[in-house]
Amino acid sequence: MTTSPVGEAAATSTALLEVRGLKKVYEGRGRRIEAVRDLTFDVAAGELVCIVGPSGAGKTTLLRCVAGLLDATEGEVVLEGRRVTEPPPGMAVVFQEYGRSLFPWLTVWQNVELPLKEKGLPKEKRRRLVEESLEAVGLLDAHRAHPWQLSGGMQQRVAIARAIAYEPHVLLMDEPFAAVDAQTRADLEDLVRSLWRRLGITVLFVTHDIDESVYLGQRVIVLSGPPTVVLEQVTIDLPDERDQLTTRSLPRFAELRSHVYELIQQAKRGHRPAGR
Amino acid sequence: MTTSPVGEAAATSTALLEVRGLKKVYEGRGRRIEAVRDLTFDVAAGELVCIVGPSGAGKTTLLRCVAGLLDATEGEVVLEGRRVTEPPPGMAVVFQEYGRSLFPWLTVWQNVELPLKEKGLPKEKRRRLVEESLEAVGLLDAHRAHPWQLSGGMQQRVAIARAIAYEPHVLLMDEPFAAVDAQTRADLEDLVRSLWRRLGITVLFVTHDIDESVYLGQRVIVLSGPPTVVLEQVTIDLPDERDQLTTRSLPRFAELRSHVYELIQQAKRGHRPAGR
Amino acid sequence: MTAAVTASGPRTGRRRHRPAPAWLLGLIGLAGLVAVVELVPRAGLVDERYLPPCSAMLAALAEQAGTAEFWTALLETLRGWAIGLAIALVAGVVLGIVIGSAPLLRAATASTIEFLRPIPSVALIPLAVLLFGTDMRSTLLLVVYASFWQVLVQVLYGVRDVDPVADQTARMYRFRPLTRVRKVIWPTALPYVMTGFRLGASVALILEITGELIIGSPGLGRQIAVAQSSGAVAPMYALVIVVGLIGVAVNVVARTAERRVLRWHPSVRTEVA
Amino acid sequence: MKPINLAKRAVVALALPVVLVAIWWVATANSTSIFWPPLSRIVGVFGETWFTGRFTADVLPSLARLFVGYLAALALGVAMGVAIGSFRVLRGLVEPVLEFFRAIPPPVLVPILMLFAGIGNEMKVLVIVSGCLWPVLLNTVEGVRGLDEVLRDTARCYRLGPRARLLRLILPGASPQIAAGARQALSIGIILMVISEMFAASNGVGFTIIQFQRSFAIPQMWTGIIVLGLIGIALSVIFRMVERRLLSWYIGVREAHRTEG
Amino acid sequence: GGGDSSTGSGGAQGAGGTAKVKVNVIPIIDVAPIYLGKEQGFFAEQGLEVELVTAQGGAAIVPAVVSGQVEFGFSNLTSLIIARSQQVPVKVVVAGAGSTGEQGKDFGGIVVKAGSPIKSAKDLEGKRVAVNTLNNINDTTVRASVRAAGGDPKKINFVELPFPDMLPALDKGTIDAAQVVEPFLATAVKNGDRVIASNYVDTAPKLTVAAYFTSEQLAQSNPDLVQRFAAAMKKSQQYAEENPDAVRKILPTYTKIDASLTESLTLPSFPTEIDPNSVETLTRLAVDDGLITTAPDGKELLP
Ligand SMILES: Nc1ncnc2c1ncn2[C@@H]1O[C@H](COP(=O)(O)OP(=O)(O)OP(=O)(O)O)[C@@H](O)[C@H]1O
Ligand SMILES: Nc1ncnc2c1ncn2[C@@H]1O[C@H](COP(=O)(O)OP(=O)(O)OP(=O)(O)O)[C@@H](O)[C@H]1O
Ligand SMILES: [Mg+2]
Ligand SMILES: [Mg+2]
Repeated sequence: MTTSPVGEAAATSTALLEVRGLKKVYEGRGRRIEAVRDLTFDVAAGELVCIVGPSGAGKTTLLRCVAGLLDATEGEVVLEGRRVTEPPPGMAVVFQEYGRSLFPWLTVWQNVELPLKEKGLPKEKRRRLVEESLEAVGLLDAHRAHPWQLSGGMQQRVAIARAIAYEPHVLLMDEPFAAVDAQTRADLEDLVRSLWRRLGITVLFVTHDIDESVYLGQRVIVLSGPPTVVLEQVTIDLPDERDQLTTRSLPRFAELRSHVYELIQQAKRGHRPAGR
Repeated sequence: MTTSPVGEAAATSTALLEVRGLKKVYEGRGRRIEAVRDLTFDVAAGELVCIVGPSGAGKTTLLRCVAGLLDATEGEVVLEGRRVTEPPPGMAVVFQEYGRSLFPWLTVWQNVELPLKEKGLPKEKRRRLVEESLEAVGLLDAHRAHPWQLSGGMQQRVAIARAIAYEPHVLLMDEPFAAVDAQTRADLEDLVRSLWRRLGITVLFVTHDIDESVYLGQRVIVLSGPPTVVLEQVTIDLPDERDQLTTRSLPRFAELRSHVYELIQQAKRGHRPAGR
Repeated sequence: MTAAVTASGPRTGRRRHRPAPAWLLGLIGLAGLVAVVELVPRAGLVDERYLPPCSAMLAALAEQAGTAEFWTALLETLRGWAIGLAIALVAGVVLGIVIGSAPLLRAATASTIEFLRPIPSVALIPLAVLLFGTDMRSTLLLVVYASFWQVLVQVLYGVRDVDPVADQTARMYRFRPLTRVRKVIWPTALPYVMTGFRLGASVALILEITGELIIGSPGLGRQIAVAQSSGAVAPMYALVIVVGLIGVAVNVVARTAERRVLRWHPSVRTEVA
Repeated sequence: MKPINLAKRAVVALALPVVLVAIWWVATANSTSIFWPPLSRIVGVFGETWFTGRFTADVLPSLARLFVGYLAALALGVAMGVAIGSFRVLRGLVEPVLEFFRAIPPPVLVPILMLFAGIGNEMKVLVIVSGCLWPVLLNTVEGVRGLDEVLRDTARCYRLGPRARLLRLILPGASPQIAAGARQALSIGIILMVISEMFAASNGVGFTIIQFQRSFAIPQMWTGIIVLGLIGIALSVIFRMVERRLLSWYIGVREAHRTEG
Repeated sequence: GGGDSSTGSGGAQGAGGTAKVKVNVIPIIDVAPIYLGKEQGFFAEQGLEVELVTAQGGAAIVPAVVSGQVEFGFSNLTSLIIARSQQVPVKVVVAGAGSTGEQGKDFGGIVVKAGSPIKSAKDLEGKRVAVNTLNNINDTTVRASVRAAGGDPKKINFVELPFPDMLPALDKGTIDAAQVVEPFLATAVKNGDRVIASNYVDTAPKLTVAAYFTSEQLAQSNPDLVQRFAAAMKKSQQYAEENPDAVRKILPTYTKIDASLTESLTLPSFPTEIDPNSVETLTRLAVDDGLITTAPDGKELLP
């Protein structure tokens, strides 16, 4: 087949991020859910990896563990050689609950600017970054509005603008384009790719859109249904120079796309790698 | 072309829902946003209409006006011959902010059951409806959990289950599948279509997924960018019997799809119907 | 999962006539109270000698308002109240945020706080007098002691209310502790703090008056004590009316401030919109 | 794991009180001021003061009045708060009047209450209600006003009737803030229990404390204050247990996303 | 120049200028002399500049005096006896107010409603009687009245109520009788209530009810000051006793007693000396009624 599963033992020394035997069990008030059973994979520095999997597979859980916001039940997350126990510096996250992650008491501009202030950037630079990122997501006009005055998609774009203005080394995005229209989505996809190429950042991108995962990623990690393990890692061997029209019409794109789709269907039907 | 714009004056007497010259201006503290300028269209009883439009076009605003949750600045919404001023009986809404529309103090089961209790259904019938609808969205196992113990996609499915268990005459859905994976999405699309056909309900369906809008709808209303008017109403002349594989591979499907995509791109570029 | 997209506007357009402004409604309410207090004694439901009709109270008030003594007393009361409340507010907010955001600290202080809270200020009067005599500091001590708890508990509950996703966002972007307090915790707790302010303000006023009344530090309370022990019923109630009106005024200020600082909060934005 | 955890929690909970008591003990050990008796003396008279009949004769009647007054205030405060918080016109009308009464000190208010309610237990319960009411009321009003709009819209859409709206939407939605008010009211209730017993009382903790104060039985007065504090702790423990049950969803939401451990 | 009543600047008195003293008083008729004395310059004569601070009762006054926050305080004798028996270091300086000694014409008494079946103190048995402070001078003296009338004081149900609230309660029938003092006594009479006994008179002839006191510490460390205060106070008492009209005139300056009442008030007597007999009687009553367990040493309490 066209895929090349990356072995679990392939912990090369160039890995920026290593996820080792990650397991997460939610326990509380009579309900015990093994959300993630055993996840092991690496992400190299400067890689763009997409994660897909059925709803409720534990993608958000995984991202939270990587971000150091949630303690794993077992296993560990190692970033740049150090075990993650709290949010590491230089990392930005776009939460799935974009609406709740914006501060309603701040305007759009202030929401984007606040993390930059915390980084200690000078005023002029902050202004430029905020302006550029709001411009990039098409919200410069609305910069004086409060988040609750915006539509769902606009809120989500504010959260994206905040993350990219932050100029992180590692960018985690949890279904960041779920609430925007097709055209905006395409624009934002290109935005992420161009940012990634320009700044050489490492991106972990959770999405439900299979086309999107293939279009964006260098690799797509497909998760099984819960209790979750890695079903397969699909290397996307499309040319690095991608654009919406030509890339999506490549035969290889269609092949990869249907392969991933296949996997997701398997996952939903409860298929698991042997022995798990 | 393949579309047949429905005239504004086409207020046939069979129309279940009439939206007439709807205008909504949000005003507040130095920010005045004309979200919707002038929307006029009809929906016949038992019709399934999809609404697409750029992010921030006013789709949610429109839906809230139709649901009687928001007062229009001008124009009116008439449902079954009566002007809508408060939520009419027999209407169910799936909100874009699915997470916030679930009661965190109730379990999944209770969330779905509550509206049925209010409708005065007997216990046995309630049990059956709740069970069926949770089953349909694949969440029967999680019925004892609270919404905040669920993943984003699961929360969204609870909101959907609540709406379908309610057995409404009119169903409004605001990007109801934004947070679920591709396979689940396909399943839910089929669920909505089968419900619609079985119960003969009227559905107004907001989505960003163009394929979805074409696959689901009998008609797709494309909105312009703000200040919003109807850009075009596209009649979807696909056979009524649809399924994921065959329908999506029809050449007509591709035609309609690219036409709608074209319109969205126009809308995003700021194109408006002549004279608006 | 998103923040509000639309202000639900059950009242925006349906009622085409503008709703009556709050101040007008308030005045109508107060007029109703005046009417009741006027009529109840006149109708003989209570003896006029012990609860004089409102007009008599107001007449006595007008009489007192002509004296310099009244105005100095009023100023003394307001001064003691304002200072006490300010101290309690600052201390309550600072300690509330510190204790509230550190679970360990919270667990460690819980029993002590619960022990101290129900100790009535009246029981502390001898101690206050022992320390500061009869001047305003004694009363100040009581005022601060009583209103501090009100603010503290509100702040503790407010800090608990921080949205977990907002909190995670702050942690993610590695906000410094002070920024977290200023930009995340404080705005979340603000509605609680406003209520704490309103509760604390009236408790402070009550203790200021009670302290003056019992300890005899200068102010309206002392005037009330004098009126009470002189059996001067109408003048006593006149002073009570003044105290009540201070309470009303404080609330007007609090509500005005709230409309400014809580514009973004559902409680305000749905009403203003 | 579990016992260690328990022990740790016990240490955390007890450390501060132990330190404070120790400081009190040492600081007053050689005190000659009659108003600051040595803690040893206070502890010495504690038993004879409270466990020779006063517990049933004074503490229990006080607690009974507190209980009745507190629950009445809770019910009244929540009921009024829901009404006032839901209807803006009502709020505009009554808020200044309520603020007016809120500012009136109990020593002035009680005589007025006595005009209507006499001098018996009713009066004392009424005094407790008149104080406990406010934190519950204010917090309920704010809690109801601050309800999430999407939830409110959901309830309207599914046409929840008044009863379901109240029980399933408004009360649970406002409950975190109502809890704050109820917590406040608890200690205020104890304070007002004392104050009410300054008027026309013949038994009760407050009455006893005031008697001790007046007759310069200062160590005994201190034991009374300690009793009040202990009542406060006991009631707050009960309160927290009830709160944890009723607000388990809320605590769950807050803890759901926190790092464990 | 002793006549200089304004704040004596340097050297009016040999003792090194004016001494400032604070006196804690209760804003009632009983303390009229000290206001008069201040007005008349009696304190200035002694080189004292008095500042009068009103408080509501012993809860605030005794700690203030004992801690030295104020130099002198005003209190009823029973409170002082109780304090002394608990080793609170208070010391009486000079008499404050006393009973007129005339039955039915005292400044305090027991009143009942006009139509009440209670005719004498004996009838109070089994009835609810309001006093402003339980276990203090008023209930012990009411008991004395009952005893004098041949009744059993143990059978009385005392209810504690502030003076201003007694008449409304009496009216409403929540109490059967009330021990009131002026101005409430005059108000009661005006309302048509009946005085059935004068409890102070029943207790002892010319009972000294209240006194000015200081702390033992001050009495020892600055006897001269205490002496001067006592001297000025005695002169004030005398002046007040001799000029009841002056007393009535000064009342409105520090109380809010209704002008229509001032004429009908019964003024207390303003003795210059403490009647040792009164102290002894009150002490005995306090012991008998269980207010205190051991009688304090009269020498420690009295000057
Ligand atoms: N706070 C929590 N308490 C208990 N269970 C939880 C909690 N959060 C998540 N879970 C459970 O963990 C599982 C994985 O959830 P998660 O949010 O990681 O899924 P996901 O892959 O992000 O799904 P989606 O695509 O729908 O967002 C789900 O079964 C969910 O019920
Ligand atoms: N409560 C509000 N106050 C002020 N402006 C608002 C409010 N709600 C929406 N708007 C504005 O109205 C416009 C339309 O918003 P709406 O939510 O209807 O868009 P939408 O079509 O649903 O977008 P999306 O696809 O992103 O959800 C936006 O410009 C938004 O900023
Ligand atoms: Mg998720
Ligand atoms: Mg929307």
